[in-house]
Amino acid sequence: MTQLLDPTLDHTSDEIMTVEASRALSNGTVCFVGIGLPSTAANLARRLHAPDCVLVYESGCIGAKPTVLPNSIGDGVLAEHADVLVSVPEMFSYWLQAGRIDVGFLGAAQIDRYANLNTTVIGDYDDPTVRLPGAGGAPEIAASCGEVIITLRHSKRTFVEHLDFITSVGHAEGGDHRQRLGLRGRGPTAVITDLGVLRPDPTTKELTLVSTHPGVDVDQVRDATGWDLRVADDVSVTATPTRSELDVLRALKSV
Amino acid sequence: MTQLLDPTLDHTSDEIMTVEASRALSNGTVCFVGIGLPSTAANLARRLHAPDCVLVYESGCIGAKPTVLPNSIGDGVLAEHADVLVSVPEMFSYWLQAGRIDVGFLGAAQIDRYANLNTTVIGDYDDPTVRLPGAGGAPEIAASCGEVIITLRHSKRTFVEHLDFITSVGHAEGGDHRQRLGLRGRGPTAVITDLGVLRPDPTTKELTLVSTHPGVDVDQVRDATGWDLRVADDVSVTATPTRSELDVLRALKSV
Amino acid sequence: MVDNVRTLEDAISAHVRDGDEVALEGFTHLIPFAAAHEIIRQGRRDLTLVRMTPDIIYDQMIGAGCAKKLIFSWGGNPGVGSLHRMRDAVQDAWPRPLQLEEHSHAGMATRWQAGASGLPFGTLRGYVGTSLPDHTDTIAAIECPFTGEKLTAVPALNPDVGIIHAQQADRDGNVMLWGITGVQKECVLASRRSIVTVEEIVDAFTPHVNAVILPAWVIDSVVVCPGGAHPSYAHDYSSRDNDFYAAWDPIARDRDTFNSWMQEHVMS
Amino acid sequence: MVDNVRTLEDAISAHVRDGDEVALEGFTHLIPFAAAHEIIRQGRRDLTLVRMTPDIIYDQMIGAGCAKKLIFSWGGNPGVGSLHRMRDAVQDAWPRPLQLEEHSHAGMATRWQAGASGLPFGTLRGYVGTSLPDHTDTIAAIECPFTGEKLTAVPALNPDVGIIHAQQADRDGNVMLWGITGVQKECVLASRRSIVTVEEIVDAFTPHVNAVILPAWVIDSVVVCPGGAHPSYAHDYSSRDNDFYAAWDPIARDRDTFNSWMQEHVMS
Repeated sequence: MTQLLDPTLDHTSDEIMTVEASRALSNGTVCFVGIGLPSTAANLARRLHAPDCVLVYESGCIGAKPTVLPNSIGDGVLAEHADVLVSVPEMFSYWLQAGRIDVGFLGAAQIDRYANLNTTVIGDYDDPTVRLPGAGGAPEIAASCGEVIITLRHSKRTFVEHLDFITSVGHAEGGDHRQRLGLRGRGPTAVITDLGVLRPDPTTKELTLVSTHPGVDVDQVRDATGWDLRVADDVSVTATPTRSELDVLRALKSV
Repeated sequence: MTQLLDPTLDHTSDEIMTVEASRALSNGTVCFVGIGLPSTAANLARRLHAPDCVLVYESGCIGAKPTVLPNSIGDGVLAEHADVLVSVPEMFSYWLQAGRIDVGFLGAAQIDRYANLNTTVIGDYDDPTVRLPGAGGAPEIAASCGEVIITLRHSKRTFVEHLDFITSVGHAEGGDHRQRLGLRGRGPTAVITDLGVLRPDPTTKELTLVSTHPGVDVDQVRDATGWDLRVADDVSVTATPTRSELDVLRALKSV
Repeated sequence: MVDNVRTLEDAISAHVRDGDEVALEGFTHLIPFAAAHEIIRQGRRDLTLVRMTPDIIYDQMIGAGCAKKLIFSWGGNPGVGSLHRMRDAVQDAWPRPLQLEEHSHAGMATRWQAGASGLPFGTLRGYVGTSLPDHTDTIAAIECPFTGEKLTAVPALNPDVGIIHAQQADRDGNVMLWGITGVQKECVLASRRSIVTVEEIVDAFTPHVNAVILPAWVIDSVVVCPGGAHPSYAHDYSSRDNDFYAAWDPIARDRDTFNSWMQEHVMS
Repeated sequence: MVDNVRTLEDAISAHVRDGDEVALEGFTHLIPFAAAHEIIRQGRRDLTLVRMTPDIIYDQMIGAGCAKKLIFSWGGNPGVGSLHRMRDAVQDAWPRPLQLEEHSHAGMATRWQAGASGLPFGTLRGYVGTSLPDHTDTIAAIECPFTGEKLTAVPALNPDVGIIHAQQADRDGNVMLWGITGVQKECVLASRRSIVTVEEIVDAFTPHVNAVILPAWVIDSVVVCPGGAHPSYAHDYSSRDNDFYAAWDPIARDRDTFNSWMQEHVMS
């Protein structure tokens, strides 16, 4: 699935997506981490610019310091080195719902222009084309974290005009709709894909392409988006992963 | 306060009250214990006929096995030998409210004919004659335990026609009123005083004198009761404390 | 030995009946696989299965035809992908149709807490703006009587049987688990009957970080069952068998390979 | 040493202001007496004091004139009798009138849980048939949206400052307490600002039965304060000074003996 964007570049599209996600975490941030790319990005950040980043896994591990990348959100290595272990009900009530988490990472099977997410079902709910895993922690991560960063691969299949199911609310129908629904966190602040970075417009909250990864042009991103994509006036180019970012990432993944 | 009821008897009125309360606990019973007489009675039972009685203290100690009588519901000796320690919110939600406690012991400053209790205030709430400690765990112990045993000293000051404040519901206004209020436990099944034992009438739930302690006659009990006391047709005499009951009780109290 | 210790076969046959609502809990850690396999071997049918993360354990039970309904919040193979048997049941009704009652983790955790607390419902900030309330009956609006805020209520979970795996029981039948403890305390306390499989019986417990102790009198049966959580793990006893989780994907993808695997590894 | 470690004087002066809602929690065990004495010395006024069991600690603060209101569920001297300074304030407005907001333990515990959970209210089976709802505004009826059952709602507690005493902090400013842990976790998590006094700083925590660990980033100030819970106790560090509890009764019974005791033992 992962690919070289440009044979002259030293990184894959998945690598720049992971590196860019890790850059979104500043030091000291309390971060709710799911398995896969979010966990890789958070652990990368902790080894680079954010050593005091607090990793929280929904299994109840607060301040986890995994020595290797975990295979599940409940691997022993997460419990072993955590500052605090709590039960799952406590995690969702005292920690997530109470608004103690700064940043939540989410992926999705589908996303719409207001960064609402579907991880439940493709097709009709009662007669699905593809039954996906479902909500898990995502709806309340999306609702309660200070902000949400979304990572997923860019394609017309994932970036859709209309979600088959709203599993997690991003900016709802745009504007101040999220706030009117009573959701307390600020919602998605960035969508990081294998092609570039999108951010919600400050007013309309519609996702806007703000940077493309090296070797990607804007039309490529438009073509991979299932709606008429808004593009910023001044689209920048994502900073190329540094040598040390790539080295640490590859060392992490190799274990 | 404690007195010899009859110089020919070998026990005080407080001792027979404690012994009679301890007899109400059968082996294996899970018992919610307050400080003072209830704690003494429960620990006496555990040393005599009910070695597997599970003592629960509201501070979070489940299966406490104090080696000496505690001075408070949170003494270290209760935590030291408990089977399980839980937080106070967990104690009240997962253990008491969930209906896991068989027997609750309560005392009171005032009691009425339906075994409702006042531990809050004597006189007007906003301009009290005597401000008492208040509710503590009592209202929900009274509501949620399988049954409730009440111990207090008998006098017109405590056994009153009308409570100044209902802190804990016994049988409410009698009959099936308790049930209609939605309270789940059976409510008070015995009131053990320094003069005798009262039990609610099966139908009306009005407290009825069923036994007097040795050396006490029925008129004495009537005189110490602030309403026209119902008396069973066949009032028995409480069994005199045995030698071993008294020896163990006195050993407990002497430490 | 105390009264509540018995064999796995006895415990399952005494407590799990056709048509029961059954929860086998354990959040990634301490998943009671051995107990699930015994339920499959005893051929229980029409079960309503409750679990936050159905995982391979329910993929096996669903594929074996034990379940008529699933109450859950995330049905995947953690770190690997989909649960193919669950997907086959939902998409193609094989081996039988599977009703879904679908929640979020926060909602399920709240339901467990309410169940353990003897309350009919629990309250959370959740579900607002999502499609879940359109498809799940057990989600309702509730208003704070003090602030007027609109929140969400979910009903208590109180299954007929709750089953968990733990590290240790003592000789009195008390149980201790530690590490990631998930919703196991709530599962035992909320269920009408409960079974705990354990790695071993010990003379006395020693303190562990985040230990949960359940007294013998809230547990109906304790079963000694070392390795009973495999391919999940028991902290300080075993590690998660990540290779098995990966290997399950091709096994479960196909009805025939699933059937022969079950025949060989569970039924015989 | 981490940022959040400071002196008691600094911590109280930084976080506790006149008119604040302040909770000093600890259920019999780990009662933060030293912090209360510092608040008294700093002359804080018009506080709303929150605590399940006011105990001698609030008897002293009330007698010293710090409090305008008390939110509580049981106001006695445990194992001894009444709190005479609290009684004098309620019955005779000395040294000033004291408003009461009175609950049961179950209600207060539910309020703490709601506060820690970021919910505006919590639900319990409680208060029904009692006189408490006639005198306490913060008790309301609520109906289960699924069963129609009538239950009771109480609002969250979210004080301006929560103060607790614990056995240990580590060098990163994380805190551990064990033994009877009461509502201390909830008190810290529900409060806008928090102070923890500790017996000592250690290099690393060792496991204890029922240990509660609070990470440094939820605590505003950690203060090293050995013996800071006396006459209450710190499990594995000290024993409850039952003699002091008994001795307090005659001291507190009289305004003058109270004043001279406070002058001698707290103010100087």
